Amino acid sequence: MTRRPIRFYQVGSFAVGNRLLEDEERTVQSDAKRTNSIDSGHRACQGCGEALGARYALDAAMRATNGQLAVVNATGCLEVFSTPYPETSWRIAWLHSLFGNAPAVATGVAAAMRVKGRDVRVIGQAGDGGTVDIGFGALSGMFERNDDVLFICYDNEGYMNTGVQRSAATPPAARTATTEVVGPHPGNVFGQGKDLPRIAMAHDVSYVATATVADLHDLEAKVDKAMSLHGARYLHILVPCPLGWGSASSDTIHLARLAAESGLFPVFEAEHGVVTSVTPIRRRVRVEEYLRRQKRYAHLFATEPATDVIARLQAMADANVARYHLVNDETANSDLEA
Amino acid sequence: MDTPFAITLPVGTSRANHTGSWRVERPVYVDRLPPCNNACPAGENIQGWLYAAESGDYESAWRTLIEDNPLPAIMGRVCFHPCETTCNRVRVDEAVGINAVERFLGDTAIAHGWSLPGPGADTGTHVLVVGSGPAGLSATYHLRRLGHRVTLVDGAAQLGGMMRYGIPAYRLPRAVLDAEIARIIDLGVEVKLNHRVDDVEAERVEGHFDAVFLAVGAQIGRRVSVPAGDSSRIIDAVNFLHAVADDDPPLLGRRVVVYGGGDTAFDAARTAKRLGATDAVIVYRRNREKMPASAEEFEQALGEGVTMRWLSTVSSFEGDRLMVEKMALNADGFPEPTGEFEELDADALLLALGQDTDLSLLEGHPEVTIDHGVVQVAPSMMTGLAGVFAGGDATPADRTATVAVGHGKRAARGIDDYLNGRKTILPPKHDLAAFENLNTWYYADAPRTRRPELEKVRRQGTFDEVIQGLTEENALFEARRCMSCGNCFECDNCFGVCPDNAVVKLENNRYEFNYDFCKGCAICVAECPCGAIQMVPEKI
Amino acid sequence: MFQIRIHGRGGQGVVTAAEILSVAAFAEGRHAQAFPSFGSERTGAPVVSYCRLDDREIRTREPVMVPDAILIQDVTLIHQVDVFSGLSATGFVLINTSRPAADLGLEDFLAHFAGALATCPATELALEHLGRPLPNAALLGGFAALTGEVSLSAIDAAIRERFSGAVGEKNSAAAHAAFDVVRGGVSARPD
Amino acid sequence: MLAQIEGSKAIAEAVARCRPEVVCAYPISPQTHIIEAIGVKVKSGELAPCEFINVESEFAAMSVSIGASAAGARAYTATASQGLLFMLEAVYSAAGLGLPIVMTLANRAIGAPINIWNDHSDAMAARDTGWILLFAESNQDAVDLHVQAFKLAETLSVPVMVCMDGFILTHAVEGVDLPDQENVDAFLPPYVPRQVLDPDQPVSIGAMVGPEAFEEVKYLAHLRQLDALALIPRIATEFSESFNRDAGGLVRGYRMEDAETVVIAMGSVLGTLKDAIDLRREAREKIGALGITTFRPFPEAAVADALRSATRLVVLEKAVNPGGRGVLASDVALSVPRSPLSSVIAGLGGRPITRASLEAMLARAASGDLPAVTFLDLDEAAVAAERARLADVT
Repeated sequence: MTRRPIRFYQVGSFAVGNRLLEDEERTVQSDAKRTNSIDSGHRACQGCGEALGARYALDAAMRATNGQLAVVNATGCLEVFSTPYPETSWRIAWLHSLFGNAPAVATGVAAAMRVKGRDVRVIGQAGDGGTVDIGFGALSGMFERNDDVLFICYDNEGYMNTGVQRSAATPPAARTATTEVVGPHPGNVFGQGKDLPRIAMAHDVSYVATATVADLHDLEAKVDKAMSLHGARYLHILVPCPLGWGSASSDTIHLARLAAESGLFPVFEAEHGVVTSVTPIRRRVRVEEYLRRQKRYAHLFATEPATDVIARLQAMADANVARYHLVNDETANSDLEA
Repeated sequence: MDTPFAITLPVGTSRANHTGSWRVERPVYVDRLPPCNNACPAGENIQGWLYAAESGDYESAWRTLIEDNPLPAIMGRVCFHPCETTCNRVRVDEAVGINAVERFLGDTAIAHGWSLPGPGADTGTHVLVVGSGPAGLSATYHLRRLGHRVTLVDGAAQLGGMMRYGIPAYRLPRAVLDAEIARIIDLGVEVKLNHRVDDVEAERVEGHFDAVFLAVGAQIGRRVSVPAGDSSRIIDAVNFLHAVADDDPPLLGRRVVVYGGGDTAFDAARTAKRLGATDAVIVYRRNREKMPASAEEFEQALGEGVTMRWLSTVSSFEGDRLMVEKMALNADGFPEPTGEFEELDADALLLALGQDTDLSLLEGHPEVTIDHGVVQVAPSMMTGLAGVFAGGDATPADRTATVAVGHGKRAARGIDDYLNGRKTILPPKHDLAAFENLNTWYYADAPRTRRPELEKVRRQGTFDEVIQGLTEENALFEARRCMSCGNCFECDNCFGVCPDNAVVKLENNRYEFNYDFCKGCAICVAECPCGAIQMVPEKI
Repeated sequence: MFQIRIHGRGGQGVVTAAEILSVAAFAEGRHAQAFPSFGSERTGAPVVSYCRLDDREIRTREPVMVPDAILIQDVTLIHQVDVFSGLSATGFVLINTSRPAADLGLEDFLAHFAGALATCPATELALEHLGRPLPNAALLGGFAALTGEVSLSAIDAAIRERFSGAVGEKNSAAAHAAFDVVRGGVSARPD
Repeated sequence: MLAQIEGSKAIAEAVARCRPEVVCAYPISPQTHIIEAIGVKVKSGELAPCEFINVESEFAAMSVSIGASAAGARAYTATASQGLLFMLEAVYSAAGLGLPIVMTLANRAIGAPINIWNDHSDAMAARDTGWILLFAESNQDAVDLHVQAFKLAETLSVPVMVCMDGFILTHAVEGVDLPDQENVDAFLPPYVPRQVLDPDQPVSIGAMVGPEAFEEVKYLAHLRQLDALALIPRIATEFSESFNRDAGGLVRGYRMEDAETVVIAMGSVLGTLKDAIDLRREAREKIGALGITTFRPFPEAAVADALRSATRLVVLEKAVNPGGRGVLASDVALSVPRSPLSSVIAGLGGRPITRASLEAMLARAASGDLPAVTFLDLDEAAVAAERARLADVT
């Protein structure tokens, strides 16, 4: 694990900062002089997880690169809400071209910087649609060539920009505008999904990690780690979307936490295709606790709860727990027996 | 740079877009009342001094503490710490060891010779404080800080009241007691010992006192009639402890029975053990759940070999034969006689059935209301007699040293108001920082530091202090277990989690909202570990 | 303008032959244009390439419809493809074969043909000099001998430009050998 | 330096002398020889500092070029046909972002039915992208246009596509005067981007522009294209002065002096056409040709001026607007609305355009016998059979 353990201090390990921590023990976000890569005045919804995730990741990358960073953004919510003419929220060198080409554009930027002899690091970023669907070919190409780009997927599990439609990252049973709550199998189908972190690992790139906006120290450590390496790297950040998930705006971080703590979203990192560490579940919860807070799953908890569907989702979480060894006997504070 | 129209934009320009207009509710920073502070009879700002201690600045911590309570080394030993009972951390793992940190601060202050803040500017008024127990000492301290002259009188030979004469030295070493008392006296207090006040009004007039604070305590052991033979030794536990404190312990024999279930009963039993009793049996008429003694005392006493005889009353004591009757709790939880009797061997019977107050000094003042043996007081602690205030065990409240300290502070403020012709208005309390206000996810898992206990063997025959203090490392750790309920402790979460960067981090490590951009998502509220942010509706 | 069409099979260097021929002519100060017939054919399939030589700028881009010379790199094609299509009656034909022209079953064609036809065992020469059955360079030597449109030395230089080192050397040797064979054995030629 | 060289290799040489910094491509016939040749140059270090990136699609090729150009590098790529269509979204993006990328389009037909041979359908798909589209008549022309293209693109911050006929030019070996490095360096200064992705001077490139400014953005792009119409001839002149030969410009006439019939065409067919015209001139027909070098922006004024005394117009082109006429024919018709105009569609999918066919067509034109729309050298029997089959069905 790249994350530096913090000697016990109240909330030192989990909160953004703390007055008593040394600077290097604090997150970048606790720094009053952080970049604010994406600044105030953006037009994201209240409680937007993506705006948060982007600032978390990019501010950390800005620190890791001493500000020598260029970012390429795919089309999507993040792009639309951040740069409506005549205002941009970005405070960093930022380029947007298209929905499906951010990895390739990032490759081009990296190549140009190399040619120009500039030690400027490059991040490509997209939502899940721009990553796992329309940008997948370009991303796979970038991985395969081992271009010197960190690609970040801000995964909110659907096409939220266009009104909440299904993407290949939409979880089973979730309601979207194209997987409506109608018919014998309401919500999204149970498929294999497109597990991009594992697909990235199959490309044998130097670094693949997952993170959530609920664990800032973990997220920043992963950005740091990623920026310490060269070649193609991939960071997949879960960013809850109050609009698309039908959740309270205040619940964004909480839901990200529950996604991880339920096992539905495994948090881990891998180098050259091998998982090198996992962030263990601290207080395991049943998937219901996560699902119930989101209207996209409301149909599972109607008068007749869909216990079979919930059980399948729990099985997915359990499978993740088993695959990544997410439950450490010493840390697990499971209420699953209850 | 030559940038094309509209397609390329200069950075950070979105700050012109004031998204705060989207908001229907706004977050505001609040200070909620932590349950520890709320529960502290002395009104200590516990969260406040733990906050200072967390940084290792023990002097600041101590100075915050003594704003309310000048006796932290004593309280750190004898307080029954209701703060810990209500501590929100109980629901996470275990309560913060507030009492232990308090003692650490008190001891550290003594070790470093830190003095109390000097007296306030002389007001020219003079207050008589009767009784030098915790209430009297507390009042003296606070009155001096307010600039009032104080004459402190006590009927005993030494200052300290029940702290000296009721609490055994193994719980409260005399050096600690003396040090904290001396610090108060050093503020400039006229002390009269062995001075019993028989008539408060006469004393006031004679001494030209502008006000009086009565902190006479409850020093009279409550008696019951136990049929007993002439040779049977029946002693009030209060007197017994007083005598021990005067280094003149009575002979009790080897088998001692203590009658009662309060802390005094346990103090007496444990003291008897230390004086050489082989058997120390506590006879109590109800059961464990109903017993008022503190859990700590109970556990420690059992650890030292004190035994219990539950649901029993003493019915007679003849020679060395003590007869007890078995009791049974009725439906209301009250003990009722069963008619079954047992005999115990006993060389002495110590009665610890409660204490009464000697209020004879108030006789002749019908305006003073005395009810159930205690004097009734207003919120300012003033009795019915103008200028005469009362507190501590002599007034209706739990009879603990901490309550007394709190009374002393309140009375000092009441006296100050009185002397300045002000009406006493108690400050409004903040909303309680309930557990539900917290986001305890953020607190690192950390079990409470155990206070080391002396080996049980060593306790048997000595009055060495049973509970040892915390090392600095442990004290710091313990302080840092505080969740700072309801009060910002500068964790930067709000600053970090705002998707709109609408939280400004100020130079002093505090924060303010930039309502130009706050959209009112309330993530800061949800993710504030300590519940120090609240959403309030925007005025429409 | 002198137009050449080269017939062969994919993999035999048909396009390269046209290119080398154009380079040779170019070196002699002429305008030259070489281009393949663009197909999706793979190795072994019949393919065609073209070359034009002129003393003035060559502007036309049409395929060579009326060739002045035809080079046939693979004799098996003569009965599969209309290799003689559009050939000037007084043009040139050079066929890669070790057999005499009379044995090729071209009686019908020869009946109306007043030009010059030569055969040349280019594959054998290539095997001999190069060790590989690639007849194109050798045939170009034969072309120089047959038509006189380019000199053998220009062909030689173009071959060496195209193939460096030993490969160029050996191809050049094959071209020289073919040149000698053809000059000695042109089977039919007017005047 | 005069060289007998394959067109693709000549382009590679020319592009190399333009000192590209990032070259990215995905192979597609008939563009492959170009990028192969440049690939060798980059890999050998001859072009250092230069990156050659093999990508997984044309969409990525243009996207990499976008990133590289936006980050301040001189970017080059090449494609053809389906490749252009696959990258088309990015082609628009490059133009919209004002990135001076230069791309070679080795013109090829668009399927279905799939066809790898030459025509101009692919370029027509890019005609409204906001790119400048230049058409090469010969490999010499193609080489010279590439050198001018970089200068044009970087002066205007507009991408430029140099169209050259697939196979016919790309695979033709002919004599080309390759520009010397020294001359190119003098002609084409290093690329100084007007906007650049630079952490030291951060900007947001590629904003979302709504109704309040989108039309202005597009109008400005329109004006930029008009600027190009003025700049292209100036650059062509400058080029002639530097390299002592003519290339580029908007349009080029051939034997237009007294021409009554003028054939308007683009690309390599002009060569064959000129031969045909020479023959018709020998037959005393007053006939000339107008070659369109700059197809986008379409030089309406220059075309109108060149055609002012012509009485019969024939637009010969390798693309069709099905149900209408040729694409170029439409543009020409708009430039000279009062002239009678015949649209001749020829050479689709690699069908050879022979001098003989052109001569026959010109003869018909001269006699006023050419229909409004003609498909040259049709297999009438095949068409008739299929029409008959359709008639049965309908």
